[in-house]
Amino acid sequence: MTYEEVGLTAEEFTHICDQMGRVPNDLELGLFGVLWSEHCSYKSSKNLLAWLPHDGPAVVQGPGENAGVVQLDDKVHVAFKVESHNHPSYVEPVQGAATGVGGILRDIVAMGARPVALADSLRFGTDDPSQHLQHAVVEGVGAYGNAIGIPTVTGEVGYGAVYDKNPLVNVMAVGLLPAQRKISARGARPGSYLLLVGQPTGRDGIHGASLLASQDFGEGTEHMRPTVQVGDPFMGKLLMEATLAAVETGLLDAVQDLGAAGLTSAIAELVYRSQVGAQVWLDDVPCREPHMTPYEIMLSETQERMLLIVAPHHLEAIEAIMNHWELPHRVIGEVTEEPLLVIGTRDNPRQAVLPPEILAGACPLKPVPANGRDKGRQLVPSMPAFKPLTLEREWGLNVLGAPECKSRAPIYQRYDSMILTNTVWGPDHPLAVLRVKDSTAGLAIAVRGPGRYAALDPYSGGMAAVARVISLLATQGAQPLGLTDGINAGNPDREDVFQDLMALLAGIADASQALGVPVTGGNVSLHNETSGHPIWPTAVIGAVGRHSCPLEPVPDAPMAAGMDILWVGPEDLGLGGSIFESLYSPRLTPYPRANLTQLAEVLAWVTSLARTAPGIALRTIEEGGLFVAMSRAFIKAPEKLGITVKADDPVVEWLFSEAVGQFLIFSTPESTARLLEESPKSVTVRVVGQTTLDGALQFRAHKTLHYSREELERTFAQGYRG
Amino acid sequence: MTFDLIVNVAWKEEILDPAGQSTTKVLQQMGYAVDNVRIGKQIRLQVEAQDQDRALEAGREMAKRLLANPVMETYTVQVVEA
Amino acid sequence: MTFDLIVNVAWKEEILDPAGQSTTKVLQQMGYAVDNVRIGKQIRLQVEAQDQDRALEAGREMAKRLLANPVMETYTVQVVEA
Amino acid sequence: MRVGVISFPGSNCDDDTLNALAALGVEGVPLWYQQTELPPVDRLILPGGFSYGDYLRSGALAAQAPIMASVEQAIATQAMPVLGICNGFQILCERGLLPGALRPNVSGEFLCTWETLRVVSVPQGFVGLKTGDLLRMPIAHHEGAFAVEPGFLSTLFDQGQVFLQYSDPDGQVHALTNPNGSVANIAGISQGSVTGLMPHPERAMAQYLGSVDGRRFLKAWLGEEDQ
Ligand SMILES: Nc1ncnc2c1ncn2[C@@H]1O[C@H](COP(=O)(O)OP(=O)(O)O)[C@@H](O)[C@H]1O
Ligand SMILES: [Mg+2]
Repeated sequence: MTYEEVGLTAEEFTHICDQMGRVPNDLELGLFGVLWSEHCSYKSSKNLLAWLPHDGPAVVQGPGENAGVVQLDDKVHVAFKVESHNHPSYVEPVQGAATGVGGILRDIVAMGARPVALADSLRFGTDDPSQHLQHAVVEGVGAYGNAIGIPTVTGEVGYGAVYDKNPLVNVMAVGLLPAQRKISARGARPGSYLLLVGQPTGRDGIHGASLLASQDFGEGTEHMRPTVQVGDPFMGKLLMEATLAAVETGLLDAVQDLGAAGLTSAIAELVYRSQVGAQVWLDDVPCREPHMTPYEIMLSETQERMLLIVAPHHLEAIEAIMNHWELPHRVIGEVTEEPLLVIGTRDNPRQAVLPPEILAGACPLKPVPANGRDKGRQLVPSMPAFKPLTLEREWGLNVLGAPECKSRAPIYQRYDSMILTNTVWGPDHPLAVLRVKDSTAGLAIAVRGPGRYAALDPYSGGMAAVARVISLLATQGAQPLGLTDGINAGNPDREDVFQDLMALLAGIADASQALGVPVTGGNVSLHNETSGHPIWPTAVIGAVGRHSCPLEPVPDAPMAAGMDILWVGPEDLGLGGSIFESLYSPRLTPYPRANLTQLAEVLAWVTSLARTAPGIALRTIEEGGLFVAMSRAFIKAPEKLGITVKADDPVVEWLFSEAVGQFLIFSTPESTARLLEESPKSVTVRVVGQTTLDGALQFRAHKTLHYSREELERTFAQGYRG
Repeated sequence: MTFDLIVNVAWKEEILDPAGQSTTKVLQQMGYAVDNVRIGKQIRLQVEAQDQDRALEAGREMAKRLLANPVMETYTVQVVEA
Repeated sequence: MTFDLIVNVAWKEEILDPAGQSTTKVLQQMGYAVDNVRIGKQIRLQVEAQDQDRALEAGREMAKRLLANPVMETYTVQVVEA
Repeated sequence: MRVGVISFPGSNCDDDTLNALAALGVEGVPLWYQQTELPPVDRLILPGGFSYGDYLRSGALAAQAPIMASVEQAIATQAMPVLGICNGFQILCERGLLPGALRPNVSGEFLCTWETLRVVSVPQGFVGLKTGDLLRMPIAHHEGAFAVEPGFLSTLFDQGQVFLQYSDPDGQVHALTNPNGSVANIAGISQGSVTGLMPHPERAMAQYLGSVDGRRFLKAWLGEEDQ
């Protein structure tokens, strides 16, 4: 076997030989191949991820573990992370998406947390096959989530031709654990057993991570197809229950899920993090197929497996739990003092002998230029702004009915969003609100990934992704506890793609720093490109916040007639990156950059309003701008209510700009005066309309646009047909 | 002319079949001496074609393009004699 | 002796088959002159039995008791010749 | 009152159901599918979820579970009240303890929505429900379209076995209010002491979760008047 065959470069191979002081044998080389792949080593992104803020008052576990952990209160902690399954979902959408859900759930379970919620972020192309792909991906997400019994409580979807052959399937999972529980992949002690639990190992997904997810797609990818694996949510459920029951006994040293690169990655990471070694007995690994080679056993990505580290005198107790749940399980090795990963059979025990600090810790990282972070900030594409002069009634409908804006019910109704009976606000709201049975506090969960904004100005798009989720939490007065980021981009070896990636991360880092929210974990998926066309750099940001009144969320639509409507937003709006622009402008122009200082003040004020102002409703302005936000508030309001808005110039910009930092507030006239008076100077807030009893939505500009409820409901539900 | 086709779709041997696995287990619990239950699809359809060969060819094409996923499945196509 | 059995399970004619219906539609959109796609199951399994007749009998019993639901499905059982 | 809640491998609404019982002040007794004898319980619930991953056919594999023989016997000899919710309903049909079967939704897709249910005939033992009552509860299933053998539907109606129908918020039952393609919009049926329904009462236990009608439903089944 050559280094090229396992996906390594000549430099990397030389580096391995230097570090090892010898030439690795075939098996060893194969293990290096997967662990030093982009997917497992983060070699192109690690130095960029270092820019992200990781610390905060609520952080219990930052990046580096299977999932981040933050503190909800004294008793309850929250584990959460986002993961992508982009390539597998293109090759086999149902199974690819399903195993993506299974994979991220196992990460949460590996932290000793019981999953309570899922959120999905999807991107599809605009051609015909993309529609089938979407249908199948949604089927897959539901097939796993519904069956294992974890509700999908929120999510988002977006479209663009750049995703035609590179759909994105990012899934975030959230779990809860008691505050005193401390289990991770770091506690393995010499003498303890490696207990492999779950599905017997087959030839599934060999090279899934190293090849499929670390190379570009092109004409010649057909032969990679057999590497797709099948998800078994039934076994996933048994494995989840058994693992959590085992963790609960307090008898385990450590837990590590098996994901990309299977046993290789799981064991290498585990012994590396625990600063120990291990002897693995390949003859003891339960296999589904005969005659599997050591290489295949070590690299198989068979799903629904978990590695438990347990001291010999506790083995019986743990095995009893596995037996109750009828899970196959077997001791496949032992933790050793000497930090060496030794893999072999009883006949030939030392077929691979590797120091974990080289295998898991020495992959050379792509250097980042000293001015890398500044460069992203400074690259402001300049283009004449798009400024339409007329105003047409039809535009509003066309934007509301656009694929990006219209109702997501056809997707989220295929997910169980209510199981576990915590969902106070589900997917028919812009963010989810969950009660937590062991706490008076609840969870606010939001996910956004505005790729279109990053198309021309990734720095701005990165900032916007963070600003969006925090804005959503602000409307509930929820305190952000932490963020998880899913980075999706093209081939990092291309200079232009890497520049974009730098700018995207600089944007995320600057925004999360300025808004004071740490990033506790995430995922990076690169090589999302087909035949040389990369996707838009797409940052999917998930946020978890502490909600102090989860049983009474702040409404997102007006409740009565006679309420004032207030608009909050920045002075400079701009149509760059908006849906309106994508529909009516001959070209895309850059998304407006947020003023982070000002944004922080707006968010602080909105958060305090949500917590203290009586009788208000709040909504963020997002895709489709004010027009869509107002329409959706209107549709949600009691049937007889109407809304009348007075629109000032520049009307079109104001109606359709998607700039961050914009909110709608619905308040009673008594509160309005106080609200305006007490708003900080840095915040622009104007009364722009009232709720009425006429049952219609009207915008009064130089002409009046009048929309009936029926027409808006139909457009939102079915799209606009002209 | 209308032809009745049967397309049998089965998991490739190395592909995990969780439904088959669980069914095996339950049949064994019920006392049957069975093993290796694999659950595939049997698809029946009617196709308009000039002759049997063309009907078969259309069937194979549909199987390849839609009815089976070559990533994980194999298929056979046959014409049902009237 | 081990026998390979095939149990084909199909929807009764009067039972709606939504998967078959949507597959019909997609195939037609793809340009095929097809109709009446019905998606049943083809279950393959191995059974230990003294002879072929007993293998078949076990197969029929399993189909009746578990593999098919008589309210909505019909089944056929056959032995695959080695 | 002790209510046994049977978990099969893959059941995932068992905890929600036990929580709902606890909220009503009733003792829930978790039972595992391999038990061959029932402990002393007054009633039984087969909860929702995906027993055996819904593989082969929803409910089919669980219907063969060891505990089902004792359930069958308890029904036959003591008229044990048994409630099957969603997957539990599917299991009861597959076991032949309720008539009919549940086939895939007409959309071919999983469906999770809020529905209005109209009471057609009140099953044996229910207290405080009457014909025409409306209940709002969620559904969440892939195979929830109730089907019977030809000609049997009128028998079901005649014998008062049709319990719930999907209706509009005013109680009108028509094709547009049928979410899944059930014959005659049927959402729940009964036979003697056995009742099955696709909707999830255990998810409708509080206004902040969307409805309190599940509370009313469960109390009715438990034979308690709701105040
Ligand atoms: N974009 C990111 N931002 C922050 N942390 C990240 C990011 N991507 C990966 N990480 C962290 O790197 C570690 C390894 O990630 P990964 O290999 O995806 O873990 P796993 O195999 O458990 O899914 C995790 O702790 C993860 O949170
Ligand atoms: Mg992991």
